[in-house]
Amino acid sequence: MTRQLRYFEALREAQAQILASDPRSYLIGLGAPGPTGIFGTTAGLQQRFGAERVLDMPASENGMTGVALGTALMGRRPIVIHIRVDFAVLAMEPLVNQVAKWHYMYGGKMTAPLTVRMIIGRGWGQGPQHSQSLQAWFAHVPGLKVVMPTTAHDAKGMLIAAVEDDAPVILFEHRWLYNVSGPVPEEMYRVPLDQAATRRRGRDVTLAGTSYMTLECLRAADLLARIGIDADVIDLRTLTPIDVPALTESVGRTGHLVVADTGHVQFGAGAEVCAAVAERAFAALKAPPRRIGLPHVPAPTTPALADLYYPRAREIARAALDSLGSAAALPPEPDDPRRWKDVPDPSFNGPY
Amino acid sequence: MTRQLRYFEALREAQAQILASDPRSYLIGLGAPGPTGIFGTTAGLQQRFGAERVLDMPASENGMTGVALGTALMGRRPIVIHIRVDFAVLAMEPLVNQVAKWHYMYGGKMTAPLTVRMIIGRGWGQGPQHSQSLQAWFAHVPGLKVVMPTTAHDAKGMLIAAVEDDAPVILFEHRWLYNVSGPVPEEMYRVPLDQAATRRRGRDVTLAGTSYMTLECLRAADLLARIGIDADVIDLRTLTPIDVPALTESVGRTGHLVVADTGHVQFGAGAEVCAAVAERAFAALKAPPRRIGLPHVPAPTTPALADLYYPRAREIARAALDSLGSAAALPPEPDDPRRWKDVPDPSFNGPY
Amino acid sequence: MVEETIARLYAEQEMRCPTHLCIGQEAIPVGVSAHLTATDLVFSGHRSHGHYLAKGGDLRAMVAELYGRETGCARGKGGSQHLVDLACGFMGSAPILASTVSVGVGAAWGARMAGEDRVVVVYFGDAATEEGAFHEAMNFAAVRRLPVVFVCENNLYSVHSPLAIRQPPRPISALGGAHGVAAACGDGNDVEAVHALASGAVARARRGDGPTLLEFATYRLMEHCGPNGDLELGYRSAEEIAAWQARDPVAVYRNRLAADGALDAAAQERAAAETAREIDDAVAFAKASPFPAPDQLARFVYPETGR
Amino acid sequence: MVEETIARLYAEQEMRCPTHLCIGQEAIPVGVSAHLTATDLVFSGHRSHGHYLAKGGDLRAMVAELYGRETGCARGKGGSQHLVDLACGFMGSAPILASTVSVGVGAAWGARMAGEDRVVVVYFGDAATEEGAFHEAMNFAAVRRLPVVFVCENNLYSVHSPLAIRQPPRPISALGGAHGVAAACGDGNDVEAVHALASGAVARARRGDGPTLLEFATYRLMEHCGPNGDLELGYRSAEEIAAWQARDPVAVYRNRLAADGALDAAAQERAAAETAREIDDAVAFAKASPFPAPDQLARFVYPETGR
Ligand SMILES: Cc1ncc(C[n+]2csc(CCOP(=O)(O)OP(=O)(O)O)c2C)c(N)n1
Ligand SMILES: Cc1ncc(C[n+]2csc(CCOP(=O)(O)OP(=O)(O)O)c2C)c(N)n1
Ligand SMILES: [Mg+2]
Ligand SMILES: [Mg+2]
Repeated sequence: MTRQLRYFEALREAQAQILASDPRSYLIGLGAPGPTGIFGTTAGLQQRFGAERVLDMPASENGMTGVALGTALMGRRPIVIHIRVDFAVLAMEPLVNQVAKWHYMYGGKMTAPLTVRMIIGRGWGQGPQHSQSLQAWFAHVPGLKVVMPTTAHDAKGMLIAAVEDDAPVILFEHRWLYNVSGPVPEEMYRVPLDQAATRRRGRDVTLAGTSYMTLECLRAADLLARIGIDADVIDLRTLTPIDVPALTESVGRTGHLVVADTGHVQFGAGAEVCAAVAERAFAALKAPPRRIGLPHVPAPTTPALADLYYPRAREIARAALDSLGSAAALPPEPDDPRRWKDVPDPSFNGPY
Repeated sequence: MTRQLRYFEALREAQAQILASDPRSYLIGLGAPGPTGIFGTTAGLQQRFGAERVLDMPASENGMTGVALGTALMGRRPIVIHIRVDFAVLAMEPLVNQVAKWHYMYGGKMTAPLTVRMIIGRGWGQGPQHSQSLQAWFAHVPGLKVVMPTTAHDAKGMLIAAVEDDAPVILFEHRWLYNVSGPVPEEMYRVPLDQAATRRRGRDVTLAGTSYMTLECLRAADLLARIGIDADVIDLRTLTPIDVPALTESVGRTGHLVVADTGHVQFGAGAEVCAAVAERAFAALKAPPRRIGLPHVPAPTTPALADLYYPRAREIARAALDSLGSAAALPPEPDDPRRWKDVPDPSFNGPY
Repeated sequence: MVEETIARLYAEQEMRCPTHLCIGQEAIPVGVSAHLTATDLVFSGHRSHGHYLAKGGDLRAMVAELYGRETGCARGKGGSQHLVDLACGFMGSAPILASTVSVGVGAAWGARMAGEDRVVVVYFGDAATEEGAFHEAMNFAAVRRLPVVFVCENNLYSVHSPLAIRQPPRPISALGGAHGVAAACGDGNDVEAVHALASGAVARARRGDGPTLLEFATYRLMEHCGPNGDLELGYRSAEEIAAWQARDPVAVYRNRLAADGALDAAAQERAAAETAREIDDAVAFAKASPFPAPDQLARFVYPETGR
Repeated sequence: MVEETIARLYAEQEMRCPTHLCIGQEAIPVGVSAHLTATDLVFSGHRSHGHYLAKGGDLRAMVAELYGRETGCARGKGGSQHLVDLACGFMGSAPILASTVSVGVGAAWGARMAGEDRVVVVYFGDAATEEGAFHEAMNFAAVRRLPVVFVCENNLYSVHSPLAIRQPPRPISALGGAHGVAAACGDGNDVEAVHALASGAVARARRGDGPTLLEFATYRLMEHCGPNGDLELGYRSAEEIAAWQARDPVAVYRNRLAADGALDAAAQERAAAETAREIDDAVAFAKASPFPAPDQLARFVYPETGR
């Protein structure tokens, strides 16, 4: 199993296999059949599966979510794609009031097996309306499942599991993961929608990340390793539920927790992680759990501010040092010739 | 200052005084000028201030939010009213992408001084689409201020402060507070939008509530007092910011925290409270902070399940006992002749 | 009669959920449903009792749902605003305005994807057409020429708010043309007029010629939500109510049938007695049914198959 | 010429934000703005450079904004998709489709509340009319007969998606009638045709006779977002692009003026040279301007007055 795919290729392969194996499935999103194929994730699929399986749609995020729900009630397995989370905000009503509750509010008579892919934008001046990361909203809503695959492997396996799941599943994909590669089996496989993954074993501090921030956690772990601190890195992968046992197991060993999320800190996913760990592993915690994420500020467009806006490995490592009460200095930043950090670090391309 | 008003009357008086004193202000919402006047809160105001100051609107929550924003840009001070939070879900796009960010994303050139009143439904089979309590969503969004007055006094004072504030403010009003009375000064006054209020002084455990759940905290404190436990009760009142100093001061004295929120526990406001307190008052905590709120379940309609769905004073008191490691038994439930608890407890009518 | 009974029994406070009666508007679902088969599908909003019953929805399950019982059509979890009866093709009602319109459009599309011949009817009120979601659904139905009949029950009010302050002076049916959807207006209190218009629309859908928007003029005789009248609120005049009362669709049609000799007094009485029996039975069934057990609270949040 | 310069300089990677050029669509804002006064207001979407400049927006501030500088019209926080210039009445652009339509309607209403005489123009593309929010805004503008001109630049595509798969076969202007809004279609590549239609619509608004929806047929000559062409993507044919290129509104009008003798070669050259100077100046200004200081990151989240 040494084949490497990039994240967007893994998503494309997952969708191709779903479309090929399950005639009930179809794929819909603005530009899905178009020449650029939603950042490559749907490229070529319409040619292969036809215009009734891979579809464009009007710019009607609300209505088309209801439409997808209607088809799901009739036995289809739609994958609805939003090229930015920010656009899906128009679909909150059908997603939250209808899709999430349909199974419950009609007493279990129907299911609403939608999969909704939402892409978190970042970089190159995406700015306030093209880079929101609102997973905490969706995870607050009973009936939805929320997952955030980090690796190409999980992108494929979780997307397949999502489509096969009878519950509606929201899959958050961070744009900066799209070119990151990793080993991806060719066959169809599933990654469970309720389990975290340990990406690095360590004994001094637990770094838990969502999505892209897991990569920053790994890099933070490298930084820490260079000054003799051994971090456990947990890729949360799912928010509903959060894999609290995995967290408490780790914190039980390390006693220290830093959570790094792609969204705003305030009322964000990290709050739930900290609260859950505090509830269930209070005795194990030797210091307050710490959160890394976006400040309570809309995303600025200019790279001069965006670079300050997004926390990176150093901030995570620093929080770990704080938690450990360590006065050690982090090793110096490796030389980065780029003036701005508004495109992914080229050294982050995997494999992961 | 002994005049007592009910919560809905206090809101009405606030709006009357705003309309009378600030010619820029106006009030808009489905049925606002109608004969029932949004549960009485707008009754008679159109007669007094005219059809251009107190307005009905089409059932267009999204569009009318944008419209209100447009008027605010031109110097008006709109109060937009949603008779259920659930309906405001249709307005997430303009509220979150536009209203919240307008000041920031145009570099401070304009302000968006909207006040949005949202009513949290409860009881009498409101069910899955008429009783959501989504304050955690809004508090996650930089640019919005989120407040949740509990008392009639604060309802008036915070609504006035909200309209006078140049930021957009979301005011959550719990339907079960509407008939609760309390002392309300006649003059126009402001209650700050960033401060909690201590409702009861105690030394053993901190009970922090949002909105209606503050009343349940007070009742829990009564229950606890009867078995010799002395609770501090904090009415959080505001979410952006949470008044962390008030919480840490209290927890510094008690060492124990129970947070009771009107919304879902998972990824809810209580998570932020717990995380913030764990971050800033870790050393003071003698036990894990505990959260009380709605389970991760949509609201069921039948009273047989709704009664189990909503936690009450006993659940809060029990969490306090757990935190204290106390094996004490709570005093028995006072006799409640009502078969169902899907209408407010008549003994909860104040004054508060 | 069903709703009259509900109105009468509501005061017992055993139906503990918001309940929107359609008394005065009965002709519309009756005239529409006459053209539908059991495999055709119906979606509705908050005022759905008539739509449910006219499609053949189970009366016992509906009444039990209002009573919050485990035997209710949604096991008590939905109440009056969330009726469902899959056996007869009543796919669901939901109170968020216009929310089920797009779901109905999707169901029509999903049926087509599955190669099934089904017509979908979606009912909604005049206010629902003010929601953008309504327009998005119409547009897509037109693009795909889906077999959907959009039925707008224009009863002139949204709760207590008259049409004129909410919409410009043009018929709601004009929205059809804008979206490339066939459209027509008719008298919603004349069941034969409804029947005639619906006939064309359903046939059109069945032929594959695409969606139709039907606007029916009608009137709600009771209060917006609850079992009583609401003259005392003053938002509509006694004359207006009386004029529409005089055009009560059930009475009008009963009289017409009687005048035509199609319904004699005896037959009428028999029918009324039979209906009364069914209603009594449904109420008795509901009252005798158990409430959901506590372990049902968290059931069906997620499908049991999928987690 | 401004956008040609942007296109040329974009490759330097100093304008680091998504940038949607309107080359090929310039006639519309020019023809519309000719009727607007400085106190009239304009709102726009993602493709807003032309709307901003035609209304009199400050070129230096716009270019500096694209360069992410503190001197940008939104202090660098907005970028190309969030232009603003209050001095000339350009109230803002935002990329969420249709999002500024209702804001523009509200501004018209707010101005009326304040007793101010202002006409509001809102620009958007064909895809924006698929958003429900667009319909909600139109409906309210009609109910209140607000002085708004809705200008739809129908360039046949939404990114790479052609109109026919997104909307039924009817003109977008038909949506006006449905909402009780006056409406007309015209050639968006002929500045005089635009001028003529806009004249009526702006006058109507100014007279207090309510809103108008204008649909202009036009074409985007560059890629959807970015500085290049996109023939290689294959979603539109070389012939189609060439046919519209031949109708490039700037060239067409320049030639017409030359043929009419209204613009001789010398005048043309002078104007071009003047414009080039202004552009060079703006770019130089932008490049020389400082980036926002770190303390600006958290500034303006909340108004400094209000917290
Ligand atoms: C999105 C949304 N906004 C507001 C409401 C509150 N509401 C419930 S019923 C109703 C009136 C609806 O009027 P109409 O669509 O004409 O139906 P009718 O009640 O007249 O049958 C309103 C405004 C709602 N249910 N959903
Ligand atoms: C709500 C929303 N959905 C999707 C997008 C992504 N998007 C950006 S521009 C665009 C195309 C818009 O087409 P149109 O309105 O015709 O304007 P044009 O680009 O052709 O000028 C799309 C789909 C968006 N910005 N907002
Ligand atoms: Mg109505
Ligand atoms: Mg276009």
